[in-house]
Amino acid sequence: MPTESIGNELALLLGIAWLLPLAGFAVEIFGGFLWPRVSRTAAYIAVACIGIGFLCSFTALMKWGNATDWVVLKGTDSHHASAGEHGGEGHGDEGHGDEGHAEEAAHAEHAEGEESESGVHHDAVATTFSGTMYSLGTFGGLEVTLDWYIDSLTLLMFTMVTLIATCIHVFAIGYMSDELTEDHVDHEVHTADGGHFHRPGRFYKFFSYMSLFCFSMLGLVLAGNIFQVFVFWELVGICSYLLIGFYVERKSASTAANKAFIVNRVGDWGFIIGLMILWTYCGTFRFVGEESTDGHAAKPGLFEMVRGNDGQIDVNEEEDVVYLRDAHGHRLEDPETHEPKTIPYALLIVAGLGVFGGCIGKSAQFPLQTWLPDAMEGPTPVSALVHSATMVAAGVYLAGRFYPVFTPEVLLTIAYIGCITLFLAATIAVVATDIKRVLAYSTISQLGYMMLGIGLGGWAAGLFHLVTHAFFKSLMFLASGSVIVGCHHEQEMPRMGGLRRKMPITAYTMLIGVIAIAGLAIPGTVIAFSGYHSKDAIVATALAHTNLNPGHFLLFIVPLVTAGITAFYMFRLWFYTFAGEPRDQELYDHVHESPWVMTGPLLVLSVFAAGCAIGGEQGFLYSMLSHSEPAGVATGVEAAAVSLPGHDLIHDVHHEAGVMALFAAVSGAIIAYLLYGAHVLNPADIQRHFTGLYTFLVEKWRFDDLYDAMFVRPSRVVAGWCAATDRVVFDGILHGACRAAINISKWDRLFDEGIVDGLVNLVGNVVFGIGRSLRVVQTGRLRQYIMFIAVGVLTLFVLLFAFFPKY
Amino acid sequence: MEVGLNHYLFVGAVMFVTGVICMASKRNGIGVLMGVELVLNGANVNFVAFARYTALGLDGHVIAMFVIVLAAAEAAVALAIALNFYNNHLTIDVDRGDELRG
Amino acid sequence: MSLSPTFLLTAIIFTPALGALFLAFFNKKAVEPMRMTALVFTVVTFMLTLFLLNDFSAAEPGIQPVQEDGTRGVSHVWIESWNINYQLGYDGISVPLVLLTSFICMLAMLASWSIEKQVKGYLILYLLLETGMLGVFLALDFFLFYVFWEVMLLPMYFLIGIWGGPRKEYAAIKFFLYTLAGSILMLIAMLMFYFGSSNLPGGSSFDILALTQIGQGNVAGITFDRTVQITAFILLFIGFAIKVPTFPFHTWLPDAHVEAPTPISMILAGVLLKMGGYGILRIAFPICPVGAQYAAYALVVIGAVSIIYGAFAALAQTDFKRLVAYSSVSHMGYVLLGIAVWKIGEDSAAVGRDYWLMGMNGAMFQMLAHGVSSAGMFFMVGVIYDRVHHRDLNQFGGLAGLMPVYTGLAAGIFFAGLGLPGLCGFIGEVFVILSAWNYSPVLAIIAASGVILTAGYILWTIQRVYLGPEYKGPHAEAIVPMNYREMTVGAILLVFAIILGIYPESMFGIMRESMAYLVQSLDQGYQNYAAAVQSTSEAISGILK
Amino acid sequence: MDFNTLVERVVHDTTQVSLWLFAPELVLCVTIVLLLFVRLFNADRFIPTYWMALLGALVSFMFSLTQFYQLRTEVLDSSTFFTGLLVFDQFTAFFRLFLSLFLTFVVALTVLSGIPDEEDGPDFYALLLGSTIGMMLMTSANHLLMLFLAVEMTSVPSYAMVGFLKGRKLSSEAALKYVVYGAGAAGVMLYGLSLIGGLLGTANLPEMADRINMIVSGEAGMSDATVRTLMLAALMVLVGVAFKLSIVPFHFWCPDAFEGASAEVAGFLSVASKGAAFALLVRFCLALIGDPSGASLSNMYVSLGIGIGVIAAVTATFGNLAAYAQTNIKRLLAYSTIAHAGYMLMAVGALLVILNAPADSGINVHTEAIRCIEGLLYYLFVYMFMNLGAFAVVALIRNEIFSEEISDYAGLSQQAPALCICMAIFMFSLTGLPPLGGFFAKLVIFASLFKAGTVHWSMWAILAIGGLNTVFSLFYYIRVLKAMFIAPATEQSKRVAVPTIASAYIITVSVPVVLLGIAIQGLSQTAQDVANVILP
Repeated sequence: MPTESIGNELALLLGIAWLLPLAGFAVEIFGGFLWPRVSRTAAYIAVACIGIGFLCSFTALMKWGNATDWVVLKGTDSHHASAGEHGGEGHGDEGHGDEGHAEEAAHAEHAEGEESESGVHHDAVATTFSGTMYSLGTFGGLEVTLDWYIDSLTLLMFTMVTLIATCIHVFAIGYMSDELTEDHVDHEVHTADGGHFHRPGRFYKFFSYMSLFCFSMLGLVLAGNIFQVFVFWELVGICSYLLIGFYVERKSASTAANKAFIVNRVGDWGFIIGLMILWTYCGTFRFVGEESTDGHAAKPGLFEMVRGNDGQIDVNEEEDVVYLRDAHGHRLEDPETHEPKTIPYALLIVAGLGVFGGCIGKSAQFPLQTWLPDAMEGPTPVSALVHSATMVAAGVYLAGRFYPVFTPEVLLTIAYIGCITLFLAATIAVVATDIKRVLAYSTISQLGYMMLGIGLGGWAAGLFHLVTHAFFKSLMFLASGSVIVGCHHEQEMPRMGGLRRKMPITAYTMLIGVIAIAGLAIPGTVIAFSGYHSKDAIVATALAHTNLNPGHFLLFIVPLVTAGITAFYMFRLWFYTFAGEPRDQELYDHVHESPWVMTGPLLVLSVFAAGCAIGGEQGFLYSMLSHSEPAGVATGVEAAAVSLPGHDLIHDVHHEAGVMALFAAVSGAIIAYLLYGAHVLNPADIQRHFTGLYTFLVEKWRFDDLYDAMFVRPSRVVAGWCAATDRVVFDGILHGACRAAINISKWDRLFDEGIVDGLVNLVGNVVFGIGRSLRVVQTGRLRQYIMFIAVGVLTLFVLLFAFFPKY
Repeated sequence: MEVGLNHYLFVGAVMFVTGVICMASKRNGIGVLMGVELVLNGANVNFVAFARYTALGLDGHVIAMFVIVLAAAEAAVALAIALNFYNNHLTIDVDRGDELRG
Repeated sequence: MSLSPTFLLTAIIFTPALGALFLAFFNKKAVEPMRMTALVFTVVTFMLTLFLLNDFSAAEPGIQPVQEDGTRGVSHVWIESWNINYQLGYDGISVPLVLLTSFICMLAMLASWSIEKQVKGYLILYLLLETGMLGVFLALDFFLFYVFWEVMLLPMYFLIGIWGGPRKEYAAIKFFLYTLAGSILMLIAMLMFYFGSSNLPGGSSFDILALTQIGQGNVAGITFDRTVQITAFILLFIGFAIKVPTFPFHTWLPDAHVEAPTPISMILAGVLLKMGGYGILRIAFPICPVGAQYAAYALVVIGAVSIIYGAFAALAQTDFKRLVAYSSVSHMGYVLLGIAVWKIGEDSAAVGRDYWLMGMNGAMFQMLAHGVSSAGMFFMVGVIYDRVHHRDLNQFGGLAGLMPVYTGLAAGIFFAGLGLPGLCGFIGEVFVILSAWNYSPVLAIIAASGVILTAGYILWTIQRVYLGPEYKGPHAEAIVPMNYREMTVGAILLVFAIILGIYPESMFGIMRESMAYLVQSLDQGYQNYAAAVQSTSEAISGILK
Repeated sequence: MDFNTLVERVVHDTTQVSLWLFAPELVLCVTIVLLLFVRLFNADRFIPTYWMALLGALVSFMFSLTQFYQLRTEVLDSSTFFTGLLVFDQFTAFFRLFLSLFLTFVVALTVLSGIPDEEDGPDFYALLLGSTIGMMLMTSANHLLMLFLAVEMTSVPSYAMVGFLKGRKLSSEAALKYVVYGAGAAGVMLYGLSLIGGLLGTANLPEMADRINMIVSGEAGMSDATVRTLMLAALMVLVGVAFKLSIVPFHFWCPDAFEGASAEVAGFLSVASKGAAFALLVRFCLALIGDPSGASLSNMYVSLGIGIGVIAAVTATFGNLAAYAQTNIKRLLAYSTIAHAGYMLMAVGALLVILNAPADSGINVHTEAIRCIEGLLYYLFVYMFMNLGAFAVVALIRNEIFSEEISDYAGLSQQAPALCICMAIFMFSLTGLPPLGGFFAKLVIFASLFKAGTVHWSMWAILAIGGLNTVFSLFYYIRVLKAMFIAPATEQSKRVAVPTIASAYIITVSVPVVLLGIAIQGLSQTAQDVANVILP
């Protein structure tokens, strides 16, 4: 059977891709002491590591495809077939849910041929692979391990992450080149004597952190169990901390880094709670069961336990518990008591919410979104890699990966969280003027879309958007980085303008990103950038969902509207920055196009941003992704509370939704164009009709006023509210919590010093006091001493009489 | 009324108590020592009386003899110490010796 | 090379003492040779513990070495009239701690070069301290254990009292007093066991193994009844909890740590605190399973409170060392939490025993991890204190630029304390937390919230000390990069923090069987007790009918 | 039996039996006589008297050792001698050994510290040796007369020794207080003895228990009042002993006398008279109880034991608390002595309780009683070294810095490290910390208290108080060490150069303190054997 060997081969390749950056990190961090400050060696090593990683990942992807005969590309037919098969199984099990021969029969049906080592069986050919790397600890029947789990999603994520990371690393060679000096001057930091802060450059350190991050991120993707995800979850968090705080001298940077990590820890708290529940009730962290080499029943993984093999949660309505099942859908039993193993339904919800709590933190979802804009304190390549393309998307990735464990209630929560987030962030982005902050809010908003997609049952749609977003958003960040370098670290858009003439490559690659994120396309043709397809898929899911559950119509309306807002603010950004006249001539004069080392990656990324989703839902990317879709997603769920749309329903409304979304996006784009573009597109007119300028400006301004009154001001007000909410409420809560914590801890200290120590000291003082007072007895007077003899004898005698038993 | 054991014991007890009171009340060192003698002799009266009236027998007498000797020895030492005290304090008022305390 | 177990164990314990004796003959002016000699002796001790590790068989759950006649440990008559033996032995619980002790002592000795006052006395006391600590971990006779327990007290008093900071007297006496009070309670419990075991074939005994068998109801005819077990457990627990230390017995710790010189702080945090946890694992729980089960909830509560309380307290500190000290309180809370998550069902058998086992293992690992990370943290504080002679957190800053290597190592160590995956702190904490839900969801959630606070105070500390543009305190001119000696200590600690973090099996492998045996025997012991009670009450009701 | 036979028998008894058994005391007597002769003929210029005293003490020690060894190997049997006035058994021999060993050490210390000066040497050593003879008699007293004589013989020379620092106000005051207090206590004791002897009709200690049983069981027709009187009498005797032991509330003399006396004398008194008095106390108590199985007064004796225990607890607590506020090291050690008397007295209390345990209490009375006495003996033995050591350090340091104030000890560890380290050993041993002898001693006593607690709960309370006291006592012991080790030397502190021989002496004394905490078996077993002999 070649599957085993192919699984190991894949693991090896991905393992190399995963571990190389770690080796790179080690070499770079130590090499920093050996190499001169002006050496680029660290960068080359880092690029080499991640580049080889990309090659490995890509090879693995190809190998996987070959090994599976590219079953994913054989269209949706096979997929539907498999889905149907699952449905059939589901019915079969429903009839004989408790126990009995039907399951045996079902088991027989899935005989040898289907038994892949993964325990998850989509098709005749194994497409998912898993295995164990090593054990962290074994406690009786419990084992915590480091596993790997490879399916098409893993492979795609690997390829995507390594590709983007490679581009960003290359870009960073250029971007960070001002660190290549013995005497770096940080203009944002002022020393006590009023001068700027001087320090040696930290070029190598940047790349070592980046390598460490790549290692952590890839480990997160490769992880075969939820605990391991948590491990790398924390590691990416600390890398993010290090990178945000890269300019350690800047108070704002270190504060932002702290904020990022601590806010994430709040989410991780939920994550841990989720882990505790699952661990306690399921006894395993693994996604899928372990291989059964010796023919014994495999230990099932979490996915099978909760969802069985048919994607359904086996709920006992009376006791409100969920039966845990094995990979064949059999209910698990306690080996001694033969009681069925169950988990209370409520706890399953809590566990799902808990794990999702981690996702909220990492993906900067409402209400923990506040850290991400601040995280822009880091160098721009960091923002591109960590805070847009990969780490923040990890939350979405996890929500997708862990989908089988989420109950419908959790999914609805995810959807609503995503919905709130995407709207909130988009509105804020509208008023932001810092170029990176606009992108940051945009990132939050887009992550909200992904969450929304997953929460609505559009599993593949959400992850589809993840991948496309990674490309175009990293592209845009890099482009903005290029702008920032070109403008000598000026990030305020009002001071820019017209840059496209000075830096055309940056401007137009940026434009590609903007179009992609806006989701523009020409209907009826294949000309559609990636964002169109992915956002379209989400909106379609939302529409189908709303059709099923009219009560939750907001989940459709809001993202649709926000699609327009997205297009608006993104185009606004582009127009603001690149189009029109330079608003700061002095700045403009010094602007220059970035060197090739920076624009090259832009070009590469722009290709992917534009074309990675070619073919839409029939394309390679989507097919690959949907191949990893958990069982049961395709058929949807019919339930009294919330129904989830199946593929068919989504497919039915796809066209309709596409049109709506496109309309929204186009509207947004047009509005942006009218607001900013139109104004800027007429600079020549302004100069030519210098005398008629006033009238023209008035008209223009009236135009602006109109939109201002209709859109901008309300949206500014709303955004202001949101920003204020962000600042006052959420930051307020955070600061309040911090203050409270500090206050409590002060009390705590008072208690410590006052009460506990006080008691001890009190005892000491009392004892000492008694000792001192005892000195008074020792008067030094002989006659009193003698008296004491007599008194003592008498006293003792009296006591003797008082206490002795009578005879 | 015949004089019996209890009468002797009573005398002994009176001597003892007197002696103790004397020790505790006299400020003069010699007076205190006299109190000691009274106490010891109170006990001696007891011994002799017991020797006469109970099975203690000869032992009582012998003890009494020894005590007398001992009392003399003790008195000698005590007087020497009192003298020493007087040399240093120029008084034998025992209340004046109150430097050692606490 | 194979050494006789008695010789090896004795050599491990007394090599440092021998070193102390040896040092007594040095001229007190010969500072450098004395330091080197002391270092050599600590290194030799460490080597000997490696021999021990070599002799140790991880597959054997109980005490080792197993003699040919099946008895465990090595035993030589010490005080025959009291049936007290010089009984030593090791198992998967003590071996890692012995290794930790000799290891930390070696590193702390390297850190002791900063001591310049009365070096001779310092070194002698230091080595005596090591003897005491090693003895505690290897003794299997309660009396011997107690003797070693107290032996380490005396040098510690002087080490804090003479070489300590401004409030050294207060700190030293506080430390001494707390520990002495705890050990008096332990003494009483010890007597309870001794007299309770008088029906043993050999008469009353201090033999921990024999007492354990009695306590777990495995010896026909002798039991420690419920009252005895509960009383003794509480006495023992207070004694050990003071050492751990847990809320509310912890206030000696910040003072002692703050005033102690750096190497002593390292030993205090790295080894001494572990003696409390070890005592609970070796004595309090095994001998008093009923008492332990009775008090389990209180223990878990205390553990959780310690975690949160310590973290809050750390957050409020402005003294660097004090902050680290409070972090120890917080971290050691996990130990107690993990040990005590013993949930029983109606049939008095443990429910989810594997989770308890996990908690136990996690607690043990946390002890080791904390031994490395807290020793490292104190060392890092010491390095900067040696330069600038203050510890005010608000008067640091900018060290990252001035001492890059130091900052790198310190950040690594502090991240280990923060519980970052890949570093040692994570494994212990997270395993303990994961095991806790089975016992009490509410307490588990409370304990888990510690992760936020921990991140808060550690990151805030790093920001205030290492980050920022410039150093804000006095003696700026004294800030020079680490020397090689300091670098060695810091780097070794960090390396071990990483090794423990990514390959915890290295320690779990040693302790697994012993822990499983401990948990199994405790579970069985409690069931024995419950069965006995059951049969008694049935007999009584039978009579009543 | 005519008079001649009687005389013959007495002579025979004396010369053939008693004198050999009396050898240790006899040696001391001879030494005293020699000392006086030396004084008489002014020969002390040629022969330093301390050599003679040392020699006498050593020889006495050798005799004690031989006799003890002979008893252990059953060459000699327990017996009474001097017509039953004294008893000779392992208990006696043990204490003789103890006292003569201690005497040797004290003499050696006086040699080193130079107190007394050469002129007064013969007098001083005569007093010292005489007092020791008295103590030895106390341990072997078998008769009320002997009892009183021994106590007085111990006391009278010690009065003189306390006042031996001539020309010092404090010394004379201390002596006066001591003598008056001692005489008073002796008077009370004698009165009590007279009552006991009279009421029981015997002065022989071994006969007392039977007489008491007779009284109680009504055979002698004695009323309730008689028993009460008897108890009062016993109490009065105990007061006399308590004075020697400085038990609260009869301790008042102790701090004053110790402060006024020289450290050497204080050290001598603190250990030797305590040891002897405890021996006497144990003998007296055992004599009262007799064979516990037949005693019908067991309830009362349990109460007495509890009473003693309570007093012991009060004493220990009082001593420890009062020691806190002291600034003079001798005074501090005096209170420490009181406290330790309290600890040791606890063992006696436990002994009484255990001996009179009801049959159904389920304890092995004999074994546990042995443990009590073992605790006492072990404690005394360790205490001898640690307390003597502490006083010796005080004496030697006084010779250097001419001060006995704790605050003047600041920074001493730098100048006299050996002395200070030994002082640390003594102090920690006094606190009761392993691996020092004081720990095991305290452990045994606590163990016997614990066991006695199974008879009556109040012993557990006493045990708890004892434990608490151990913690409290740490404070003041450590104050001394703090001054020595931690406090920085002051400007005006004098140069200290302790002679090597003195350091060697202190180290010699400290070695047993450590050894007794490690090599426990020998003394522990011996003490158990000794206890086994005197217990019924």
